[in-house]
Amino acid sequence: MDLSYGAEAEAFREDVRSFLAAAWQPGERRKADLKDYIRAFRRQAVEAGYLYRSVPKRYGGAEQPVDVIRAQVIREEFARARAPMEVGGNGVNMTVPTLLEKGTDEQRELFIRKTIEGEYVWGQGYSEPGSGSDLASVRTKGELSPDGTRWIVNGQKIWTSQGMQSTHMFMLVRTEPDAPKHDGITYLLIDLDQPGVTRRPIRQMTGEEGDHTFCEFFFDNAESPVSWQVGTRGQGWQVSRTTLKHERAAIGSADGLGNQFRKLVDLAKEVGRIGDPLVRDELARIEGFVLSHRYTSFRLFSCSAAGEDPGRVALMMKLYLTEIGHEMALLAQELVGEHAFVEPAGAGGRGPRGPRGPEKWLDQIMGSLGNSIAGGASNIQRNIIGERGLGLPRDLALELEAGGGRA
Amino acid sequence: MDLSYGAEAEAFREDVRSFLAAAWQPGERRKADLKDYIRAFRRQAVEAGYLYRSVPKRYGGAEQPVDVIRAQVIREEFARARAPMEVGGNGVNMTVPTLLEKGTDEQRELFIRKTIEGEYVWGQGYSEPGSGSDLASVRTKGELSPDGTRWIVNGQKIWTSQGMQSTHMFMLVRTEPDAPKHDGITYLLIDLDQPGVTRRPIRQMTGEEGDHTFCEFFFDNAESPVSWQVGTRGQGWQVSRTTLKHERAAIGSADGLGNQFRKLVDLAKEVGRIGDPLVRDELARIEGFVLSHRYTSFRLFSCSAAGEDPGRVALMMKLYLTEIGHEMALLAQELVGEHAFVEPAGAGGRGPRGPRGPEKWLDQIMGSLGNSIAGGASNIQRNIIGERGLGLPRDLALELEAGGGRA
Amino acid sequence: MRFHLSEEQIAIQDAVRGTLADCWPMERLHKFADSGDDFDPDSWAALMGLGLGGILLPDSGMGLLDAALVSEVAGEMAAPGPLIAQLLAVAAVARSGSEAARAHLDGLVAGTTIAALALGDSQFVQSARAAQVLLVGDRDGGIALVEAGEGVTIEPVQPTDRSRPVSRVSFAGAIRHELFSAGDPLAASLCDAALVLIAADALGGALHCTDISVAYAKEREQFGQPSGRFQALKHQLAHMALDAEPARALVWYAAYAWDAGLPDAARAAAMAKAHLCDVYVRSTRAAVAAHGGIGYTWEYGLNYWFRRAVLNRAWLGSPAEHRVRAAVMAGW
Amino acid sequence: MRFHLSEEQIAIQDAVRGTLADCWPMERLHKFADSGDDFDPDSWAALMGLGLGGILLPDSGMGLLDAALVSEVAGEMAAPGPLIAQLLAVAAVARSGSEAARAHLDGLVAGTTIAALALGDSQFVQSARAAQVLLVGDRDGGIALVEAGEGVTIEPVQPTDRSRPVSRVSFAGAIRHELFSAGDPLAASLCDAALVLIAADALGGALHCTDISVAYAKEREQFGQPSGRFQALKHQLAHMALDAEPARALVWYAAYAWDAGLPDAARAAAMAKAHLCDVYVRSTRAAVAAHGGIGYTWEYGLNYWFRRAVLNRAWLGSPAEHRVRAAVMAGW
Repeated sequence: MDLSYGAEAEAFREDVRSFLAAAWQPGERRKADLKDYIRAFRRQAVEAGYLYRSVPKRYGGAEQPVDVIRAQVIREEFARARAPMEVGGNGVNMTVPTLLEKGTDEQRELFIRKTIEGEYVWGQGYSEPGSGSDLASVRTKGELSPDGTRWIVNGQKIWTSQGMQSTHMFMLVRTEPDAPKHDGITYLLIDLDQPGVTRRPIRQMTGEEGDHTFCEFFFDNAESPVSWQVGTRGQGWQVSRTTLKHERAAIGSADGLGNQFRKLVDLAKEVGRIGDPLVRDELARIEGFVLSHRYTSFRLFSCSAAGEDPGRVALMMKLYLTEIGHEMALLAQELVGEHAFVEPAGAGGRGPRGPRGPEKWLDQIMGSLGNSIAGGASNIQRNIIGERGLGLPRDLALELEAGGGRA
Repeated sequence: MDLSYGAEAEAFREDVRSFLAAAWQPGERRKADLKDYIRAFRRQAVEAGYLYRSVPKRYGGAEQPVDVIRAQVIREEFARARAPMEVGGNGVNMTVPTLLEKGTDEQRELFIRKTIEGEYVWGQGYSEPGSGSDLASVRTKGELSPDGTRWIVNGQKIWTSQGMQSTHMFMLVRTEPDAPKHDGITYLLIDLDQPGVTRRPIRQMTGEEGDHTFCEFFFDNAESPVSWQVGTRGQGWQVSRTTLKHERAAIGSADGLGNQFRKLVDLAKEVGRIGDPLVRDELARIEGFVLSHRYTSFRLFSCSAAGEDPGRVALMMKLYLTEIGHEMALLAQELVGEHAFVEPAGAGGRGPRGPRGPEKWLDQIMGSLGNSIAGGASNIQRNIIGERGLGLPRDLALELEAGGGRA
Repeated sequence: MRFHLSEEQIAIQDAVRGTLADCWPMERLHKFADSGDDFDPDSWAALMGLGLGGILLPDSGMGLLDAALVSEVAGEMAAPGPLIAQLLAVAAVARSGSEAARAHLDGLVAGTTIAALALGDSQFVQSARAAQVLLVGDRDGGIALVEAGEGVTIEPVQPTDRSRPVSRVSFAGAIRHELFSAGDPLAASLCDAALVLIAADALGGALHCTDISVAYAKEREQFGQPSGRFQALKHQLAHMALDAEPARALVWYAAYAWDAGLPDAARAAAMAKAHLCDVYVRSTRAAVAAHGGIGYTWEYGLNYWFRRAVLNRAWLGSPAEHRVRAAVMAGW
Repeated sequence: MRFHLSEEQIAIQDAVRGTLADCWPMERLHKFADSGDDFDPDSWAALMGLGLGGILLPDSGMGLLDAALVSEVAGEMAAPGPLIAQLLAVAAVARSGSEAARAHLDGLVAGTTIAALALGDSQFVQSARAAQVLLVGDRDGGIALVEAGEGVTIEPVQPTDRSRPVSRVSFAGAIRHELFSAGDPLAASLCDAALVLIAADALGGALHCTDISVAYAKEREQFGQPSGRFQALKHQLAHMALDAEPARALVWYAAYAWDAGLPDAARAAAMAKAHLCDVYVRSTRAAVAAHGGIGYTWEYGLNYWFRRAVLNRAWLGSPAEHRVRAAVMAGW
């Protein structure tokens, strides 16, 4: 085993550093000025082959061969220089790969460049009230206009992140109400800036309800051209499976968990409990999981770099992360004690956050529960591990209901 | 609330004490002499109304009205005097109530007195290899002899406690192989002392394999008179439900758990760990469950004495006990440390137990797992709590398979 | 021998439950939570109208068990405060020899004089702005009744528990009536009673979380079935019930032991506080998970119970602190 | 960058697995467990025939990671000892300056001279009766090689772990060759290596328990379905896998850090030992529960892994002890 990246990668690292030293000099720029500078910088970085590496050049990408080591070096060096990476979000992580795989040339031309340049921001339109993990229980209706050129959409979507910023949405709509559940769904792109669309931020249990929270969307005879439908009519469920896979790969950066653990240790020091044998034992116990997660992410990375299949462990990372988050939340709650009587300043996105004491952990204490819900509930993750990872037979109710249609 | 038993019960307690002071004087008696003395004592105790209170006098019982307070006083006073209670075992706890409820007069005459006097010892013949919690998956066959007077039994039963001592067995046999699963079973009594019956003790993971362990039984054209069949042919599943209910009521004496917890505290002292903050915290944490269990048993007892329904909590005691046992096992394992490298003397019932140190906890550490298995596996208990206790709908697979036949 | 509830006790719980259902529906709770108030006069008047204020009067014919049963329903319904403070203030004042304090007794029993609780080392006090008197624990272990007003500094904060909002309070130079001096067993006993009442609130909250999760699992369909039919969720719900329901008797026993003056009353109170507050935290977390997305919304309201669990757990000492006390009291 | 197994490493594991499958089937293990022996010459010869003895020679081209991979398979197959002792004895003797000890090196590498391990404070030694030399940790932190024979007292006991039976051993007045004096970093490093090898054994055992439980759940029918179709058992099995599989990388890292001489090698060894031994105990318990009755029988053999988990957990320090060390090493 060898955790160094090798000479070739280190030479590449030097290239990236040189590039950044020359190209990323934001100085004292602010606001619009800075925005323009960043836009120009990203264009240079794409030309240099550092951003949007998997996107063809004709759509504004760098069109580079897959190389996870190089990608990692780029991430590290950009982070060190505090230089902006890709715009991120659902558009780059989900819409672009889906269009590259399943879209028409027209759709690619229309959307990819504007998405990776940050002009189009995409919301996800899968969840509906009550659908929970059963994403195929789509009730939002799509009906063809009498002239057959537009989809008319009616219904409601929920839990759309970046919903207040989104310009567009990729969504599942039920277009063949009489077909078997998984066969009557169509995958549609839609412009959110139209009279038939209403959005409302969802206030969460943390109190959060600001610009960066989830939204729900109401569709009342909203319209989208038929040419914006991705894949075959009625086969939207299969199209959406591509993107969900991408989402799973995007979640679970090991560094985030490690940073949070270090903050938990700092919290124990801050509240004077780091000498408490119970706290020390619990910290070290949790760290066993944190490190297992970290080194497993190395393992996945290494397999990915070598083009090898890491096996069942890849299916476990999401749930593992969620469960560690729960453990950390419980210890944090013990440590904050009465500090938790006061809600952290800026919760709910109302007003500036300002300096915050131990009570800021309340966000994590509640937020750890959000992880069990977002991106596939924990019980679904357990099914995935049991069925795809261990090869156990499918739940009878799911098997009967799906009729074999669900991947 | 009032945990005293009241004046009437205390007066009754005096009666019991007087009786015991006079009737229970075993002195230096040993072996056969002591055995005779005990037999005579039990007869006196039955006459006084203290033992076999629910069994009619004509079958050798005391035939007393139900009174859980009196029964509790009797238990307490007999325990204090170290006087023998009922012979116990499956015969008294399961066969006798079943025969009283579902047996023929002939069967009652034949079996009850000899059972409560300890002459007949009953093994339970429900589990079969691989049947697990699915007790209705009976494969042991019962076929009528050509002249229609005897059942011919072929198959295998397992996990029969007191199997080496058992003289008789109550068992489920499949008599109508073509009927729906739950409708083709007959409940049968059988004499185990016949050529067609072979018994073998099961060696358990603790190493135990002595006179008091479980057995498996092999039936090779074993026979039983048709008149020993209890209830209607093919309705044995319903007959067996009566007895399982009795079994559940018999498990879960709160005192046993409390005693074991006190021993765990003693163990912490013995190994010099009682001052360890982790151990103190864990002991007190576990005690929260131990006391909850104890006081809930008071609650159940109190409801029972008042003839009131305690509700869903009654369904939880078995699983609660099992889970507390697991917690205690894990702490015990921490406490015994390297003492656990040596198997406790007398494990496996080979030779005398002799004085045993902390390593004796190995029996509990493994034994706590036996609790999850015996008397209905924990997942079945969770189903019972969820379905009968909380009113949640039945598992689809169980519903489809049972076809409504299972209670 | 009697260790389950009497019809009268069940009737009291039903009365409190019915009253709160009327005057404290979710819309009202939502409005209160965003109002910035720390006291709700309407629900208070309704509860006090039931005569709850006098439960812990020495001659009430009731006792801590009855108070705990009321506190349980308050926890179940996420009722606003300062119910526990009021019950304890009556108990304290009625048992003290302070004439100045006893002048407040009638008002306290009627609920027209509102009491807040400042036992322990905490600087946070529920309903502090509404209170006319504060039951204060001295650093040395005595207990005093402090008059609100001059010398009492109250700094409002954004409270985590929106149903029982706290303020930051200090008492330098306020008017105070000593009720029990340091070392008076009644002082320690009152603190024990507080622990039992908090444990009871936690019990009610945990059972509520279980019940609404079960109800939701029966109603909500997933994959063509009520979600509660799936064994995984069913077993998670079974474990919620398993965690909370047997612990009910632990609260009963602690209250009974206090009422009967049993030697293990103080230890039982510590065990109940530690155990139930842990149960409550687990139950609220499990309830959010069992609900999925809707449980994470503010609108659904589950977060109020979650926030109460946060407060109950840390209020008057964490579970770990009470386990340390329990270990010492056991002579370990 | 390489943080997954090479084909060569997978081949080594397969070779060890195949060898043990041949020479150490369940019948053999059953027989050994009841024999009272503490050493099995046949399987030893087969394993040593693979050349495993020399893995930790400084010039082997292999390292602790490879040794850990072997130990993992030994744990998976419940192989008899004293494999870990032998690997470490070779590492220790080869790195020491003691000529007298080095005279044993060839025999140790070949497996003809059998080594037992007596590091730490333990009085219990595996395969003590078979061993010709013992790698002994001195109370002051040094390490010596002790010759079996005069001065070494061995008292057989009924061992809990039937696949690696221990005896009670003392060394008053035995012939000893000092390998590393107190304070020599190599002495501490060897103890770290022992922790990693135990962690690897625990990993293999935990994965084995998971795998046989999964296999059983596919094969066994309950209520007309393979029992693994039921969500409750399925999720329990998923959690067994979740507990063991990600922890594999923790063992790899600890071994890699030792081989690479990274500054966090000692801490990584402590974390791996603590974490994996906890995982193993949980896995064996979960495996028995997942099997039901058959898992509780001696005949099925699951108890051998359960007993190994008992030994591994307490061997060379409990998880809590190593967590204390890890906390200190982190500077908390």
